[in-house]
Amino acid sequence: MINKQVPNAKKALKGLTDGMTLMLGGFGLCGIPENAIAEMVAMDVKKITCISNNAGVDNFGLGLLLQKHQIRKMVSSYVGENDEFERQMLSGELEVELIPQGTLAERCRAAQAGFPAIYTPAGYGTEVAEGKETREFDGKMYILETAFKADFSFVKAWKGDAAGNLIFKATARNFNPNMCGAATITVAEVEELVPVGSLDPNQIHIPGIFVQRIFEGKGYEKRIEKRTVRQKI
Amino acid sequence: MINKQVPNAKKALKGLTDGMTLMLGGFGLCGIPENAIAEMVAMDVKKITCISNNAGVDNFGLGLLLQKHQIRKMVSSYVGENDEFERQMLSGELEVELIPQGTLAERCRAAQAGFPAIYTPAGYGTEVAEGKETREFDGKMYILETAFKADFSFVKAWKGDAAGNLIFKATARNFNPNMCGAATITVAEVEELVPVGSLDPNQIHIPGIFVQRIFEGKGYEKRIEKRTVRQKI
Amino acid sequence: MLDKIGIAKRIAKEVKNGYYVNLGIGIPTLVANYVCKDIEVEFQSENGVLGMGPFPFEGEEDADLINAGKQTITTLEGASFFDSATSFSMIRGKHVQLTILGAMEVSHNGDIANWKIPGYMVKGMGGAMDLVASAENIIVAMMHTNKKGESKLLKSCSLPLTGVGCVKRVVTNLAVLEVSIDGFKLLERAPGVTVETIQNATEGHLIVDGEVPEMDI
Amino acid sequence: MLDKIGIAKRIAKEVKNGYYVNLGIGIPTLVANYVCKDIEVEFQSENGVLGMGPFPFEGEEDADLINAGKQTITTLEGASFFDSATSFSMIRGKHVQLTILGAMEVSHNGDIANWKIPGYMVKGMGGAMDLVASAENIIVAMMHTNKKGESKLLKSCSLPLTGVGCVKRVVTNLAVLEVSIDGFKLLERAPGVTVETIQNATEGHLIVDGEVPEMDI
Repeated sequence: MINKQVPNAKKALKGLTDGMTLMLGGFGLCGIPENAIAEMVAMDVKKITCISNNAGVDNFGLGLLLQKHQIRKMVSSYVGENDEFERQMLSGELEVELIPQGTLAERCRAAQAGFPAIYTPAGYGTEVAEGKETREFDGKMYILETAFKADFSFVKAWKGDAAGNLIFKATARNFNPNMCGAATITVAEVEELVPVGSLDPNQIHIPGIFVQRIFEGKGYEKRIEKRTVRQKI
Repeated sequence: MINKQVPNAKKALKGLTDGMTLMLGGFGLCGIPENAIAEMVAMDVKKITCISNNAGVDNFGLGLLLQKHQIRKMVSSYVGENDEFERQMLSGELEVELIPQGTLAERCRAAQAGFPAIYTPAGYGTEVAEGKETREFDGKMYILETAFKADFSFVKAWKGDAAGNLIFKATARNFNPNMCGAATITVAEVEELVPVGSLDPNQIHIPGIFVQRIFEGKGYEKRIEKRTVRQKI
Repeated sequence: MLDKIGIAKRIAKEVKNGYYVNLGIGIPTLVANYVCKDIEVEFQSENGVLGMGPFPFEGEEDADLINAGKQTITTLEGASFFDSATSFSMIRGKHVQLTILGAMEVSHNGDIANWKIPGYMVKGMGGAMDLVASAENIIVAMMHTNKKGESKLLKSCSLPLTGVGCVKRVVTNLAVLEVSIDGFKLLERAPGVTVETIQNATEGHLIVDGEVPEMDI
Repeated sequence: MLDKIGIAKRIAKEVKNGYYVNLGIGIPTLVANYVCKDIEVEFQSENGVLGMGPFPFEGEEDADLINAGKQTITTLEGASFFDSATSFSMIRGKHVQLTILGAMEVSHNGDIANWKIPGYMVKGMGGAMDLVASAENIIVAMMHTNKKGESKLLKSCSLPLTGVGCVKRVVTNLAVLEVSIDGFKLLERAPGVTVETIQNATEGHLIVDGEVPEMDI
């Protein structure tokens, strides 16, 4: 077994410097690497490019990095729910590249799996395709999209072990597995670090080979963005 | 819940006719759809093309179909351990297309995921690349390989439910998940069909959406191809 | 004339037995409430869940269990969770049979615009471009005209496109229309709405072929 | 001169702490037995397992648990199972740091041939083409000459290729050689083997730079 465990977020983010490109898991505020984000705020790392489906809300998630003007560019599929984001984007302070959600997921997976590029139909005939190569296969048009290149990938899992094996919970899984092994260094934070050997090898979502560093996170807030309920009848 | 359950192999193979292209899961004799193969022998379907990593052994697995001259063409990465196969191949009776194992897996996954083609480095500069488009990305050469097109996909899982959800066991997983949803009709046979709701939604390997028909198989032989043991000291 | 719930009810009738369905935000979300209880249907949400159920009871919300609209949800028996790449494999691979989504504009050749208004804050396309580029069967749910009273069913979309030639059917507060090579084919009128009213509210080419029945909701 | 176990023992020294390693069939399989016990290493088998352990005890074989050579195996703590596409994601994505495999021929520019002999039954390349096209670090384990006594380290491979310009290092019964732009660089001699013997057994360009030490196994 190859041990990937580090004691805390500070050690896990070692080597992270200004200007780097990062992947961050999560959908909305669900399954985001809260500890890594908090540590980035503490480090005050600047001019980072974030590949992340969303950009958090004003005072949580990636919004915390936006507040401190740490983000130079966002690559996302949807960036609503964030006033400060809007302000920085309209002022030109923040660069934003919007791409289809499935394209985002698959450009991560391509990086993980060693594919240089993929052909996807998403965005054909729209401004997303502008300047990109297009091609017909069996009468349907596709866009060539390249694999992402990132320095760090920050993911959040439910359970993990020192070997780097990960299990995600419910829809907090989302982009997290696709970003594992898709950057030079993948840092996984888990709610619970369990002893090696206690996870069923048959039920591991991400084998440890895709993870370089793992630590047990602290104080997860797991904020709910849109609390919707039904009434008991 | 959409019910995919059928009572037996016979019903599961309904619509299978001569000349079709089939995907079959398994690595060697591990994780092969034994019941579907037995039913194909009983049906005596002819001139089929099999996309399968291996071709079984003389008297088990796909070897049973070879004995009855039911296979017209094999698309595989490795076809050793089978004398009848060799005889039919050398006599020209059986057409064989050998492709790299990772290419085989990904051409299945491409079909499952709606990608028309992929770029892989495997086989570049070899006879596998002959007649195929090649392309450079970041100084490395890749071959364009197209998604498979198949009529039926036959997979074997450990547990499954009527919704088509599947869980595989150990290395009997192999190509089976990649072939689910990669053909027009995916037929899953399982060792144990469990009640809907008894599988943890977090631990399902293949969601039922990729499966059209499911049944509980009978009398699994699970033959071991190379029994290797160590001595107790 | 239908209200939003009426549109949702009419679209619910398009949901057939055995369908996996992806519902967009807004009117499409309401459709789930009106699908016939006698048929087998599963709802997929592109953030990674199949077999979505209703909203949770108060106190039973789980921050780790949301839909693509970021709302807390529940799951039904037979549900499964998966990653984003697998989710879009379901969509791109045409395993999801029906996609229902809203639109700002639809053109009579099936183009759709629903993600960007120049001059306004652009929030992004989310999964909409993948959905419209992939689905075999796309139904648009929207009001027939915008707040200024202008037609949203056009000869050609004026807004940046989400997808080209992909919409199959449009259900509005006034009508059910099919996208054909010749234009919008009027299939049904909303209760009490005349063909003339629909014609006046439709800028794109409208095909009226014989008697047009009133919707049965 | 080394026997097969000697070759395996020498290659085992190339396995470093923290490596994920894929072992081919034959001599490479033996390498696992000789890796230093003080370092952390995991073995990957391309049929879908990471963290392979030794063969099972008699009576404990599981038909559902095999390696890529189809042999029954066991797993160690921290192991995981996965599908074939994920397995080759590990290989193609360069997550497996070291690949050790056998060869019929290697050329001094790093080409390798190990899957096909014209005129003989061709069994297939299995995962070898993916492995050699992807791995950053490929070590070939083989005898220096074939059964006829002809060199297997050539100027140019005569057999159909498995991969081009990919082999980094070759360990034979006679020597350890590095593939460089100028040819096979002789790094070490097997115990008791002279440079002259190696030179005579090597058809490809051999670079001998100063004193060549004897292997320390």
